Amino acid sequence: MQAQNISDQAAISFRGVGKSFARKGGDGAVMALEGIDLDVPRAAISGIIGRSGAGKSTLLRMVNGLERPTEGKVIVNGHDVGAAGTAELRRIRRSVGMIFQHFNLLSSRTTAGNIALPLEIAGVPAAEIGPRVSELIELVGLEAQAGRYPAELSGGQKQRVGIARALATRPDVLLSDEATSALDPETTRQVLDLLKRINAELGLTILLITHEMGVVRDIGSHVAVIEAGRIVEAGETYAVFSDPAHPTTRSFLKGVTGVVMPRFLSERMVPEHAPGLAAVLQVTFTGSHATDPVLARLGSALGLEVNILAGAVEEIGERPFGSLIVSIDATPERLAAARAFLHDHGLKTEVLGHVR
Amino acid sequence: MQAQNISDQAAISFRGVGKSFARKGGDGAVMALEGIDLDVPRAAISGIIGRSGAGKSTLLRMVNGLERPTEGKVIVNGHDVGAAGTAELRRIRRSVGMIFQHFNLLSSRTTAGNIALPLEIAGVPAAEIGPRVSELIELVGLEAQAGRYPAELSGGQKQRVGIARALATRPDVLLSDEATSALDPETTRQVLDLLKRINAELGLTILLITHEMGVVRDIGSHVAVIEAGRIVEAGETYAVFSDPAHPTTRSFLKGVTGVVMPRFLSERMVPEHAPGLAAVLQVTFTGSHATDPVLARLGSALGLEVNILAGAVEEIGERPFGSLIVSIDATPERLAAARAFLHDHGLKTEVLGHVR
Amino acid sequence: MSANLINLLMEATLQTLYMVAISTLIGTLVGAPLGIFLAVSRRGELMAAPAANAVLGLIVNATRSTPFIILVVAIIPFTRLVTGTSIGTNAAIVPLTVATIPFVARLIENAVRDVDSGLIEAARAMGATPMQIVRKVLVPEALPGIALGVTLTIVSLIGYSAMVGAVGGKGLGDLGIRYGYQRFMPEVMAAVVLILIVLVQLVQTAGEMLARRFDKKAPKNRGR
Amino acid sequence: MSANLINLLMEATLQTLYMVAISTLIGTLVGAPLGIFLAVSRRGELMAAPAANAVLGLIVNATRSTPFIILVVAIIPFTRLVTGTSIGTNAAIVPLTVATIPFVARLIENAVRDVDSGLIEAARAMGATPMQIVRKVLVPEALPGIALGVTLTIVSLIGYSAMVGAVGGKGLGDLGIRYGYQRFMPEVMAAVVLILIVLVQLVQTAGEMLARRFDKKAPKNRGR
Amino acid sequence: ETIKVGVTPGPHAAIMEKVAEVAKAQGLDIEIMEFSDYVVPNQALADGDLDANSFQHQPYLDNQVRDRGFDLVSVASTVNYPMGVYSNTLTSLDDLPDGGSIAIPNDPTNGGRALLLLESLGYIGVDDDAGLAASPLDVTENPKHLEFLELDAAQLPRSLQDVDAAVINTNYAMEAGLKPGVDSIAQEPKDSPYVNVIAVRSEETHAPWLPTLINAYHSQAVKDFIEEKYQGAVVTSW
Ligand SMILES: Nc1ncnc2c1ncn2[C@@H]1O[C@H](COP(=O)(O)OP(=O)(O)OP(=O)(O)O)[C@@H](O)[C@H]1O
Ligand SMILES: Nc1ncnc2c1ncn2[C@@H]1O[C@H](COP(=O)(O)OP(=O)(O)OP(=O)(O)O)[C@@H](O)[C@H]1O
Ligand SMILES: [Mg+2]
Ligand SMILES: [Mg+2]
Repeated sequence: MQAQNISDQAAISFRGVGKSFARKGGDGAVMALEGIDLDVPRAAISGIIGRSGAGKSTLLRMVNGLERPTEGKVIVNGHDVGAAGTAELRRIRRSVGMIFQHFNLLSSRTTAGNIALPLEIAGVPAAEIGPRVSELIELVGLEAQAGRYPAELSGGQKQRVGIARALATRPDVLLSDEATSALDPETTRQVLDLLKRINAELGLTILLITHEMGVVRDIGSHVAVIEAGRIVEAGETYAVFSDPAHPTTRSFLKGVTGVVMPRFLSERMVPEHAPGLAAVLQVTFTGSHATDPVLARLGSALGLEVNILAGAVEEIGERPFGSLIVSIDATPERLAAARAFLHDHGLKTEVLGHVR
Repeated sequence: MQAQNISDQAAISFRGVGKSFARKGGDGAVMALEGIDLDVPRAAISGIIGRSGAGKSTLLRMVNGLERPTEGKVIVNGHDVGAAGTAELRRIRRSVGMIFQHFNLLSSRTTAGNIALPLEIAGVPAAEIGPRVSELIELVGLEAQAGRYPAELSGGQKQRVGIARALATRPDVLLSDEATSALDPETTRQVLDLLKRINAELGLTILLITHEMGVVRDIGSHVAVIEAGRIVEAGETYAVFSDPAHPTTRSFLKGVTGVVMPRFLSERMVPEHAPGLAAVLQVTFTGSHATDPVLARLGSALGLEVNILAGAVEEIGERPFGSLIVSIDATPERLAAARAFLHDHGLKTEVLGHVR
Repeated sequence: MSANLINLLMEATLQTLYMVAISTLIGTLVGAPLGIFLAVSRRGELMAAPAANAVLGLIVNATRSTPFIILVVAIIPFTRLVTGTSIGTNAAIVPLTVATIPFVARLIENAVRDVDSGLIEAARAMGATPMQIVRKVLVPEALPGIALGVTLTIVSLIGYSAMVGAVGGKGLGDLGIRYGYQRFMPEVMAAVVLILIVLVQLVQTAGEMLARRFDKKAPKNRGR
Repeated sequence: MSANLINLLMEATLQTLYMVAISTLIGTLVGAPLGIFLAVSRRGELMAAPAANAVLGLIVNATRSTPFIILVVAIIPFTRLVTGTSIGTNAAIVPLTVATIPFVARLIENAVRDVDSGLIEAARAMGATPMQIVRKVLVPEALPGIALGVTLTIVSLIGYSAMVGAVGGKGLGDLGIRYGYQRFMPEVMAAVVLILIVLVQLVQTAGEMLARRFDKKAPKNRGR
Repeated sequence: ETIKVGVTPGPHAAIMEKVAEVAKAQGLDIEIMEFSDYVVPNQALADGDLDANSFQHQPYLDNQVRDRGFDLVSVASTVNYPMGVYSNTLTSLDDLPDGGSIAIPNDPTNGGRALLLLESLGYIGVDDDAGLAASPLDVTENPKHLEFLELDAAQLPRSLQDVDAAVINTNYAMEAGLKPGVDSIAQEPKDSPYVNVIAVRSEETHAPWLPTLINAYHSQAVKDFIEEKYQGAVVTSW
């Protein structure tokens, strides 16, 4: 997801893209994006994360030309979106599905009617629309709501209509602006599984904005972090999430990857060692080490009691990543030996403090 | 959060509440809620969770009479909302702040103007409105956007305006319908901390709908789970989350409390023991046990190697709760001894399968 | 009231209905596309064509501001071309229709401009052509507003059609003016006004019912 | 064209401006609250009063469907009460205004009905009184629509004011009819129509600018 | 002194403008109010909003006084606009086909008069009770099954193409470029009863300004103006 030469590999490329919004009254423009260079790999799922107002939606909306860059260019499947003529732009757009942050459903059409819209627009024969719509409705679990108007749907139901609509024409590229924010965890998981499946089976390129780091962790192979209109970090999700470089990324990942320091612990912790105090260590292990019984062996090898205070072993981009907070009741010397033992086995350790 | 006699403890009580929506065409009503009995404790933070379309928003909207129950009654601070005259209803509403799922900001007012609206409505003197609005804008970090209209704000910025607006008149009760769904993790945390602080300092009763189980876990003392219009589980968050009774709750909590079975593990696991296979156990420990070094002691006590494969120790409603997946390479007899040892120390175990 | 007068009233009612029906029909058939075009051809809109928009806007405004009788005279050649004559009920329909078109157009323009930008955006994102957006988004979404606009037009036309007396257009309003008012037959005047009110009330009720039927937006209770 | 005629045209223009300005002003001052009331007093709305709504609706429709000259005569006593006379430009303003009120009312009613239910809901949740909702939510949010409605009204009034000739109201339209039409002076007719078009165009441009100014909803580009 | 005089658009207004010029020289200011309506000027006069009006003929005034109870009287006769029958296709009314169409004025001062003219020419019969207020409804005999089209008086010349014949006030015919006596195929007799009058409230018959107004109207200057402008289409009564 780093900027590189425009290659077949990138479904979408941003080159020096900037966007400023002229204020209506004319009192100063808002600089929403600046100097964006980004390649979104083909047939992969890439996430965009960032603080509220960072410029994520603006970036996404440039891919299908809903917003025009004030600087630079956006290339989708080899076509420069900004330079495309109207007919070409339409062709590009028909290959790009979009799920909107605010749904944008036609109030005058039912669930089924809304899902049929992109098919009608693409000129799909009427006879094929019906079955395809039924299929999509089933996919998002809205069978009972097929004949209802948006005003009669709950927030999550509307969002699912938006998802079905975006997938209706089997696009090459799917843009998703917080597509699961209004969904419960179970429905979210179903939708993510669905996206993952389509991605795997049909090679769909997905670019999604989300505030749920768990979503990126679970299905995103690549991720870009935007901060105040600039990309501050981008790359494979595993690399970014297991070793986040930017403070924003780190802050976002708190409690999602890695572990949160439990309050009962942080309140009792003191910085200096003293007799009777146990050291609190953060132990992180990546890759295959995650499954090794190293920590348990430490007990038998050095005769130390290792107490797991908090921890999480999880998958990032389908690779295991673990982080534990443990306490070891030992003299400084034995502690050093223990850390050396762990390092030898590929685990990173960091002393966070000491508790009684 | 169980139904009880209406007491001073409950800020909001639902008694036998049902709601059906007449369809416009007249073709059958939608039963959105049925037989709801629920007490929302005063000065506490209570969460409502449930699948998309379960009836959460409808339930919340009954508290301030935006939706009228078709059966039963809703009592807020001792007043029957349905039976209240218009003047009394207005009085009730002025003591109840609400954050809407779809923001509902006036397009004709700036950020500052939108936040000022409830103050104007409550008849706050003009001289006091200005400072209060500035204070609220700072609280939600929108200083730079104070003079912008909603159309010029990002999704999360709009949501923050909604939050500030709901808090403007310092209400007794705050209703929040997915108030943080459009916010990044960091802003979410800030908002939650803010709510928690107001709850603690001013005794604000908060009833919030959320799809993020982490939010309930972190700040909700009570929780109710709605499924298809009925409450299927309710009580203290710690009790519900540490031992969820209903499948929906369990499904929601996957990956939030407790631990997800990593794929690398589930793929290799077989149900039956065989020579050379280690047993995979789920070990859960609650309360003070969470911090005991029991597991580590197991190694030294029984000479067994315990390998932590995945795990999470976290706080639910500020009390520690742990769940680990470990493998123990032992004969069935020694495994039984190990489980007995752990049970004696207050930990629950469950054999999930066996791996090589 | 003599049987003769009752006959006259019935005849006039039919003439009014006839004139209003045809004018509304043709006026809407021409005015609706015109209104939609005015809405979507402004600068920055779907089919931006500021020059055409300005010219059409000018024509619309010119037609709307010209006193009816002057309009009648100005288009006599056209009227004759269409109906073969410049006088009588049929001929009266021509200037009535010409006056209706810009009125309907402006009302429909306003209704179409009210459609949420987000929906246009969604359709654009699907690669819809401007015509598709008009047909599948703007018109269906503006339908309640269009229904109310057409209702307003019909009600206006019923009052306006009194002016066709100048070219022998007849109808209720003309009857009321010439017999009830000028020849001082208060009972005719009263009868005419009564029938007009009933007609207008029927149209208004029907129009609002239709608008409500089309409006799927807010089944929610807005009261209390 | 003689200097005399130019004088006449200038005078007539001023008269039209005067009549239209006053009628619009008073018509809007009365019509706006009426329209708002019509919008919020329907069944299920903010200040539900279906009976009052029906009665006012009937009066509005009755006024709108009654031919202008009959209206003029019917309200002569009232006109005299207000202006002390029943003829002349000042007196003409009274029936013009009476005809304007229901027109403005219906347009403003439609604009107010278009306001998003969610906003009313938000205000209700704050414990707003119906009057507060009207003042702080409905009116500001409907302002762009109201501006367009008033524009439509002014343009209609400019054309409509030609009919005040019946009571010696004068003004441009009347001048056009009296000289251009009755005295067969096509150049007067042309001059009048020209001035009318310029006036209407000015009003339309100003009205749309205002509407755009009030509209904070969609600064986004809706094109392409 | 200023008085307000009501007229209808067209020759009545044009003549009164000339009268005003003359009267001004005699110290009387006349403010002319034009009404595109035939009821309001009487109503306004009766109500005291006008001091005099000059737009109607005697029979119409009588009608109005009878119907509406106005306390108005005529104080001077003014001009007569004889009516003529015009046609683009016919040279004589005798050629009117069965079911032929005839356009007549739709205003109350001229509509009945046109029918009475046709009656006097022997083509139709009109109910005697209707008198001047006769409308096509009052036609009792119509052997040729003529169709009557009631149009605005000024519209009549413009409609000649669309009817077999039209009964048109001479002034409108002239202004539209028709030549009365040459183009007309029938005309009202010169001694028709439809001479127009100046009307005032009856208590004002001795108003000091009235003689000035009448004198101004009956002045030679006005007569010259009328003859020059209307070439005999408007007949003066003095
Ligand atoms: N006006 C209405 N007419 C008909 N059905 C409605 C209406 N409003 C809501 N419903 C239905 O009632 C049910 C409950 O809706 P509600 O909005 O309370 O769900 P929710 O739990 O908030 O869901 P979400 O998490 O998706 O927002 C849904 O099935 C919805 O479709
Ligand atoms: N039309 C506009 N006029 C002015 N400023 C705008 C406009 N649209 C967006 N902005 C500003 O541009 C910045 C980026 O907006 P954008 O919607 O891309 O944010 P975002 O990253 O999607 O945020 P969120 O997570 O809150 O949705 C914000 O600061 C926003 O206020
Ligand atoms: Mg966004
Ligand atoms: Mg909801």
